[in-house]
Amino acid sequence: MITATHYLLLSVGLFSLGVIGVLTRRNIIIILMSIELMLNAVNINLVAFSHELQNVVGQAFAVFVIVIAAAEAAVGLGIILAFYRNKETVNIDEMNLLRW
Amino acid sequence: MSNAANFPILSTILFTPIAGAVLLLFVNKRQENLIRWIANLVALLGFLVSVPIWFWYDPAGPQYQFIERVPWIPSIGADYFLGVDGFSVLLVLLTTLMGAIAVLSSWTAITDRVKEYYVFLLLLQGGMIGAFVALDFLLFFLFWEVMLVPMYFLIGIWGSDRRLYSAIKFFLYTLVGSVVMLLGILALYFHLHDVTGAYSFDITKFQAMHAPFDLQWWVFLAFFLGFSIKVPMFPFHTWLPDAHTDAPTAGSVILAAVLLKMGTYGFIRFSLPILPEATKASIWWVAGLAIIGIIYGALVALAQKDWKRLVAYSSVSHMGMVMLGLIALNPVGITGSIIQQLNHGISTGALFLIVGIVYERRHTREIAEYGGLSKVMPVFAAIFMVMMLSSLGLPTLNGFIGEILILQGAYTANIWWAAVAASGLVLGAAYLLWLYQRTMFGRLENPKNEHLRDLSLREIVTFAPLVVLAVWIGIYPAPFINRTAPTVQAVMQRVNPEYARASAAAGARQAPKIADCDENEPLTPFTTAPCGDAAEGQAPPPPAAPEGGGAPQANPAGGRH
Amino acid sequence: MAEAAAFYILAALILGFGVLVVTAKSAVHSVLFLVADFLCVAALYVTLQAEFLAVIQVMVYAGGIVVLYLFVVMLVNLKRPPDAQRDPRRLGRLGAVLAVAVMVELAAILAVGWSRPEGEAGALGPSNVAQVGRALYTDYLIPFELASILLLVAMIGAILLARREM
Amino acid sequence: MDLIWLIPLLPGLGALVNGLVGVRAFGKRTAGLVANAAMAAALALALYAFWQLLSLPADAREHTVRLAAWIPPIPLALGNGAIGGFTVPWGFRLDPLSGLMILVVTLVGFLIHVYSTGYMHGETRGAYARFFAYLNLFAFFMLVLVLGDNFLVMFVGWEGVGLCSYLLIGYYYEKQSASDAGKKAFIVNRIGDWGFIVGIFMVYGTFGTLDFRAVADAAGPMGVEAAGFGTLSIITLLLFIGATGKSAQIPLYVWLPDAMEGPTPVSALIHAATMVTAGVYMVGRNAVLFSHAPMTMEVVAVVGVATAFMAATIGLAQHDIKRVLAYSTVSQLGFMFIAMGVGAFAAGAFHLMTHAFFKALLFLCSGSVIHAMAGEQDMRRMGGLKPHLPITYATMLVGTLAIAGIPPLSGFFSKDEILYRAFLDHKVIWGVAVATALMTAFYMYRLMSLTFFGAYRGPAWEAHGGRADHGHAASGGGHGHGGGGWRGPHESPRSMTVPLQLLAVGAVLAGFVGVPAALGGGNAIEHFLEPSFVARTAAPPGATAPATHEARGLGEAAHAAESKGGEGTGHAAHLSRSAELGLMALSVLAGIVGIAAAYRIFVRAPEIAETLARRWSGAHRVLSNKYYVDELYGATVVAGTMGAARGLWAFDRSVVDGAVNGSGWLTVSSAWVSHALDKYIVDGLVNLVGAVLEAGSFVVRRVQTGLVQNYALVMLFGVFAFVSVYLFVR
Amino acid sequence: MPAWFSLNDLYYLLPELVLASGVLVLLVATALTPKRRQGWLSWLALGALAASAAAVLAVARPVPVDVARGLISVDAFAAFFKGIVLLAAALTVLLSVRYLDTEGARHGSYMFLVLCATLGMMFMASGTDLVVIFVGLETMAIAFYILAGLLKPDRRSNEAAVKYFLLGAFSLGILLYGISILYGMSGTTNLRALAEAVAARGRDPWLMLALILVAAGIGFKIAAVPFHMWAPDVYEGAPTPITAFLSVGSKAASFAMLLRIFLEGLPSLSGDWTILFYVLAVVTMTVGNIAALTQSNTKRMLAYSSIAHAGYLLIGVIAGTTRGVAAMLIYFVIYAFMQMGAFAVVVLLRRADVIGDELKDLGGLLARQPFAAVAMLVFMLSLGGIPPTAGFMGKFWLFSAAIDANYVWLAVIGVLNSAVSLYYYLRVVVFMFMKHEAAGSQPALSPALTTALVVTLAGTLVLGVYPRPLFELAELSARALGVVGVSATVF
Repeated sequence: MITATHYLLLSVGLFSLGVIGVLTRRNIIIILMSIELMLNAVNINLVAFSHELQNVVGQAFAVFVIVIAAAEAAVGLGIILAFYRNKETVNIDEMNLLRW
Repeated sequence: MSNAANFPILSTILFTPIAGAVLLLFVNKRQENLIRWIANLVALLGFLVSVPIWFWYDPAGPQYQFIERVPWIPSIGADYFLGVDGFSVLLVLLTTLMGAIAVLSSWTAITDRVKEYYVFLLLLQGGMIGAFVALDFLLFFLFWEVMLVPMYFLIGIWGSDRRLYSAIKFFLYTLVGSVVMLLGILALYFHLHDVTGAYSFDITKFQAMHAPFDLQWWVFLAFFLGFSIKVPMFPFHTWLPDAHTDAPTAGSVILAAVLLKMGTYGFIRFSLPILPEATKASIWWVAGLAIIGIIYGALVALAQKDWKRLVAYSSVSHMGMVMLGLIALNPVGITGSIIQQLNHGISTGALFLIVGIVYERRHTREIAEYGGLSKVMPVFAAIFMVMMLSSLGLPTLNGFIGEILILQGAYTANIWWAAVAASGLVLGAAYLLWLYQRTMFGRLENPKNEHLRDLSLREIVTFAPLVVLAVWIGIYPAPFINRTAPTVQAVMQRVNPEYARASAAAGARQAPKIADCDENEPLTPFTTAPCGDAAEGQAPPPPAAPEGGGAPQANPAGGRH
Repeated sequence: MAEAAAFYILAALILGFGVLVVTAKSAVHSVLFLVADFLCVAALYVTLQAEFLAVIQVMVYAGGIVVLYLFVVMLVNLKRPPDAQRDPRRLGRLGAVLAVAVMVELAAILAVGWSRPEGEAGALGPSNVAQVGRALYTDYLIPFELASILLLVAMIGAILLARREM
Repeated sequence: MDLIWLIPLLPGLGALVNGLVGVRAFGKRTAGLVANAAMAAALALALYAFWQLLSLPADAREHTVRLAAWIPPIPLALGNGAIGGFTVPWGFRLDPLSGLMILVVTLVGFLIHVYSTGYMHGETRGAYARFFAYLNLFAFFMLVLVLGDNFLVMFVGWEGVGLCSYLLIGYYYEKQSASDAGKKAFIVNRIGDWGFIVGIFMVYGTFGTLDFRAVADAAGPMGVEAAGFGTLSIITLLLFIGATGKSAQIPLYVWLPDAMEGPTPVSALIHAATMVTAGVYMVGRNAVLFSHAPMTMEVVAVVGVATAFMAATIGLAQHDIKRVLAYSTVSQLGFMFIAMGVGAFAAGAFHLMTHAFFKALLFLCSGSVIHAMAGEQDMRRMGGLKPHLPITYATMLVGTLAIAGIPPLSGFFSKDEILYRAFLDHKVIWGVAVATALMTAFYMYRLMSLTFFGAYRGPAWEAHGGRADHGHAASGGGHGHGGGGWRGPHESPRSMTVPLQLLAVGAVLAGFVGVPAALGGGNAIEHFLEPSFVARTAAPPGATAPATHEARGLGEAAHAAESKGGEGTGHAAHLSRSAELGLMALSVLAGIVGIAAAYRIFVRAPEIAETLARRWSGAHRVLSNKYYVDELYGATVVAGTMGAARGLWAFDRSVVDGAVNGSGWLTVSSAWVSHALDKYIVDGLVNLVGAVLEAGSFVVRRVQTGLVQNYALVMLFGVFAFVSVYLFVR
Repeated sequence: MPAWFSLNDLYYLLPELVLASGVLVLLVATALTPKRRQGWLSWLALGALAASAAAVLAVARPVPVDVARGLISVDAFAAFFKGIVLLAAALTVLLSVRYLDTEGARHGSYMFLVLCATLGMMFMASGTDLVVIFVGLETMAIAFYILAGLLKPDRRSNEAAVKYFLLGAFSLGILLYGISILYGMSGTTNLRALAEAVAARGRDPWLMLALILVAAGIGFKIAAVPFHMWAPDVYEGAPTPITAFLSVGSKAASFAMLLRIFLEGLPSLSGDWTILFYVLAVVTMTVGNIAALTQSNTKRMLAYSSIAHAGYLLIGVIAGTTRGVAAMLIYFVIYAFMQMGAFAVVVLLRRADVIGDELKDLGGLLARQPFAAVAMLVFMLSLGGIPPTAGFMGKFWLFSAAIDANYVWLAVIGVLNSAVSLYYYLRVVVFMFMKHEAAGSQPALSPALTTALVVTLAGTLVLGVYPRPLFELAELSARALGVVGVSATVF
């Protein structure tokens, strides 16, 4: 029997993968993608709960999450482009003008 | 005489310097002499308007008089609530007088950014007066904190050498104490609410409240930190020498004469009457610190090579004396403490003025740079002599009265306190006389000192009131002592009720013999104060502020106007 | 059983592609693995009877977002490899360890088990697109409208940022 | 008599006028006139008041005037728990003791004022007025001291005369040694005052009043603390500490010899005739308290005799003419304390009076000598002055004989009375006192000899005819000649010699008020003073001990009736008349032997002195270095205090302040400890907190690496930490 | 259940609708206005904000009203926060006018984004449903990501945007993960329903996890340590008016959200989250203050100061009482005035030849621009909590709330921190009053900037001396929190 717990463990795994990606990769774009993984993990949770509870709210929420993921992707990539224009790189280690 | 017309005298006193500061803001900063004249006139006016409370305050009337009360923030029970008792009358007068003197003393000393200087000086004045006349805890705290800022600037902009360091040290040090004190105030405030069901910052209500011992204890510690840093007491004194040394003369004068009194004022006005049990439990260590302060301050003063720093450390010693009298918790000790606060204001203020005089001429405070000044500055030497003697407690000058009362009070509390503390008198003589010898006596060997000007007329005028006061308090302190009686009586009712009960009888027994009796100065104030009701626990001190904020008419027949 | 089998297979795929996304050397490969991952998630939605969401997932993510990524990756990868420089102060390895530690903790807590909240036994049919639509347009009308403004902001913002002139 | 408060006030006014106006505006003549007029008026008033006092019946000779409440009543608990009122009036009291004192003070004071107009004429105008202002001020405070009717008013005078002493010793303030001496006098006195003031607190705590009469009356019925060390013993001991400071007794006598830096009239007035006797006066004033504390009395007597002896030995080896007199004063004060200690209060007061005359005379004579020698004070450079200074020589001889106790001069009567009473009390004290008397005669005649006899050893004056820069700045003698050159030793002007002559008369005659019964006199002064030394309340019946004691202390006649019950001591207090005469003869003999020895050694065969000094070089060195007491105090008390002061200052800068500055903390931990101790430790504990915060600030800033992933890491760590805490703690 | 949507709902949403209309009008106007002549758009934005504020006042009701099926509550609490947000936005607009000209940026798109962010904030304040709150949060966040990076030629601005964006998205993931678990635990996103469900569950481990994750997510938005790391960098890099808006508006809205979620949604777990926030508050104020001590960049220093202030503000949450919430509300108004004012001075220092965000750029300001210097003095004292400025009254309330709720040590730590903070606030003063004049052209006041300074200065001083109306309003508003509203009935 597959319970909500199973889905949750899956989502934890996916979420953690995303976190690892955010923490370890130097390419800003890949970091962004890792964040998308995290949001997907959230969505798996929501949908799984929605299914388990037979409650539509989770799905509706997931729609909003997807919308926001899309918006973030758009804005994020725009910001990365702007950064890239100035710095000619998307390496996050080369972004240290602001510190201390 | 009395305030028959219910004139809002306290507000007038409070806002005169503040209004002066605002007025100065609108004067072109290049017209320096105009600014000086305005500042001096405002300061003088500030003193003159404060003089009536000396005459109008009736020691036989209720403790707090000239009440003004207007709702301020009703939702939390804070009012614009002013009133003075004898103690605050004296301190307000000291403030206005020293303020005027400080302003006058700055005429030639300050040539840079004159306008800002006087603005800050007058604002400082307003803040100090406010703290002394506020009967609302929040209002008090507001003024208490407000003072820090102008003082900070006075030290930081017009100071010498390490002024920035000293200014920030002064500011932060005292701030730490006062914010902790604020928490104590709040704890009491909520307790008052728990007891009475109403939120109020009315100090008179606090003074009638009986808090449980645990609360008292913590609040006492909080208050102690706040007040003892301001005093400053022994382990918290290190801001003082720096602040004094680097402050401009007027700043030092105000700091020594008035600002330090905030701490002792706080003890007498708040710690003792509001937290009697905790105070009594703390007598030992507070007295211990006070005595250490007396001797430690004197010894460290003895080691100083810097004139001003020496005077600063003498302040530590003297304020230790004030604290000792206060913590003796008997009428003589507290009276002495109050009188000594005035004395310290007068003498130490004058000593700082004295340093300022030579500093202005020579721009050094090194004692070794001076010597033999008596030769070229005889008037200066004479005034210095008088103030030095006043500071070391020579009888017929003011310092003696305070010290004798304090030590007698301390003796009554504990023989050893008096015995050990009295050695401070010896050390006091040592460092002051040595200072005097090193600066005034000897041969004039430093060629730079050969052409020092003696005091100008303006400078003599700045010293004159101080000398007069020193002699007055030394020879006939009765008017001052009588004015403190209601305060002492109220404090006693809280910390040592036997005195409150017995005072009537004692006054009657001891009063006769004395021939003279000025009509305005009843010699037995303790007999007239209300006291000794059996249920003194419930009965709050009688400040009775009628709705509408009118001053209670102490003397119904006194309406001459 | 079929449900279980589907879950385990999909879970393995999702996690596997996830690992590939995070570890791929080339950003282009990452993007492609991401697409695959998203598709697997969409499939998972289908097993959870969230068909509408599965469709959205495919359309928005796989169709829109990933294309955007691909586009940007192409745009910026032309000049030099992004991983050339490495800041020694960056604690990437510690980050990975910490992430795993957090994962273990979360998993430990979540594995304790979950029980249905009482009195919330709603009825969600096998085909619930209509219900989702109704929820979005009635209950969640306000956030829905707000989301439109959000998308407007994102759109305009992306344009503002991406174009060359100020 | 209601105007007795004017007696101190007149010189006070004089001081005010001279101090405020005189130093600027007055010529020397005016200034001198003002001061002298004030003193003369005070003298006249004092004489009048004294006459009025005498006209009262003996048991009513007490009059109190209270001007105002100085400190109005403030409730205060007493030692017994009752609540009294602490109050002090500005009160003055004339009684026999204070009557005697005001006479001495005003009379001697006036003469010295007159003398000073001559002695100080070399000063500049302002300094001249300043001198007289100080002198008047001194008279004011001294009169307040003796007239005060309570402890605090007395303390006013007490401290005030200390101040004037400070001012006058340091009159030549440009001279380092003078200002040092002034400071030393004040501080040493303050040490004594510590005891006095604590004693005052105890008096109030015990009796609930500070009024002398009330205290005495309250103490009268109390038991004598013969067995133990009770409250009264502590009080009296503390008061006596005060007395040792003011009256230059062991261990606080060190300031008095240094005080000779002051002008000679000052030495005469303050450090011989009046101020230094204040301690004696104070003990006498509190005779009732002291007589209830036999243990303190022992201490007083022992200290007195030890001081007398020690000072006399030092006096043997001094070369400075004024220092000899100073040690002589210390020694004579010791005699007075012997009197007090053995309960002979009246004898002490009597000696006080006679001493005032002859010692003032001696000092003024020495002043005259110094004047003649243009400021020279070293006796080794004098000699053979007798022909040059006939009046001075004659008057000084009178003074010397008086102090040596040669009858019928005044010193004989008073000293003999003390010796007699000491003999009754304790033979050892008596023995030492007699030895001291012998030495006194010896060193005084040595002084005479070195000064007036033998060959002239001073500078030749013809050669120095043009010398213009002599005077106080160079010599400290306080003497100048109005710019003219020094023309050799010469007699002083009339303004100086007349007071000498008058004082000499006094020194001769003053003793006759106290001719002992053994010589057929009535010992008038003792009867006159006696009411001041007893409590008015009669001792309760059965309290024999105090009665006995008072009998012992106050003279047998007055209390014969009361001492009936007391046996033993009461009877032992009487000696047969012949024995008394024998003792008298012995003391006279001591004086004569001393003079003879001095005459032999210093006049007849001066080489003996050299030989003696060589043979006893060790002792001589010790004596001429005053037993190294100054050095001892310097090494212990002064160095200790200053060491503590410097140490605490370092502590203050480093530790107390340092905890909150940090730079100090860092410096301490660095290797530069030695240098840092002085400079940085000071800025050390306050700043430590600051440093810690600042260091913290840098640490926190280092975390802010600018790397996004580290930021995310920190955030994740936050989550991790909270979850862990939840998992493992709760 | 009432009809799914009605005119009543629209009426009560008037403030938001007005602002949204303003946004659209502005968008169209931007499109129609040439780049060089866009200055008036700022005033248009100001008008929209003013109209929205008027609408807030118009729909304000003493009794809370539930709107849009309980997704939104129109209550005094929301109105209060909307007021703060609108005030902050308006001041931001005033600060921006000349700044944008100096930077050469366009007014239209900038103002559009500012208004959108404001709109999002208003929903955060009034939402009583996680979905609304979350969408509002993202609207605000995305607008800020863009605003932070709007100065494209400026590498610091770029970097700030990237950092803010990456960390914001990361924290969003954490927040959403928490919210998803909350949903799973209750089956609802409505805060009141959530409260009931959570109360029934007790201290479930999942709930605890969700609580921590949500707290972490919100902690990021309010810049609480250790989720604060973005703040100094972003504050320093972003355009100064945006930094101001970020530190006031964003923080206020996030705190509103925090109060809504925790006090309305999770009141039964207050024992747990109180401890959590206690730790956060202590660490936040301490680290914020300590780090600020040695900063040499004014904006960065103010960033740390803002972090520290988040710590103080958390005291109100921890107290959890009406007094605590009221204290927070009061403090926010005051904070808005003083913080915006301080940034106004930093903006003033931005000239064509000087960036003006270093402390040394403040040197000798008293001589160069006395009004600004005195104003800055007041703001610094107020931030440090010295009377008679408003900051004192704000701190007074916060600490009194802590004492009232028996968090004495928290209050002690708070006051000691505020004493420490004075050190760096006074450093600013030292530069202005006691140091030599800095290089560069004379800083000149523009009308908009003058208005902003006057408004903030007046607010800071008046509320310090006569805070009575504010206090009463705040208490009223605080009482509204958590009260179930009546359904909307106007038409």
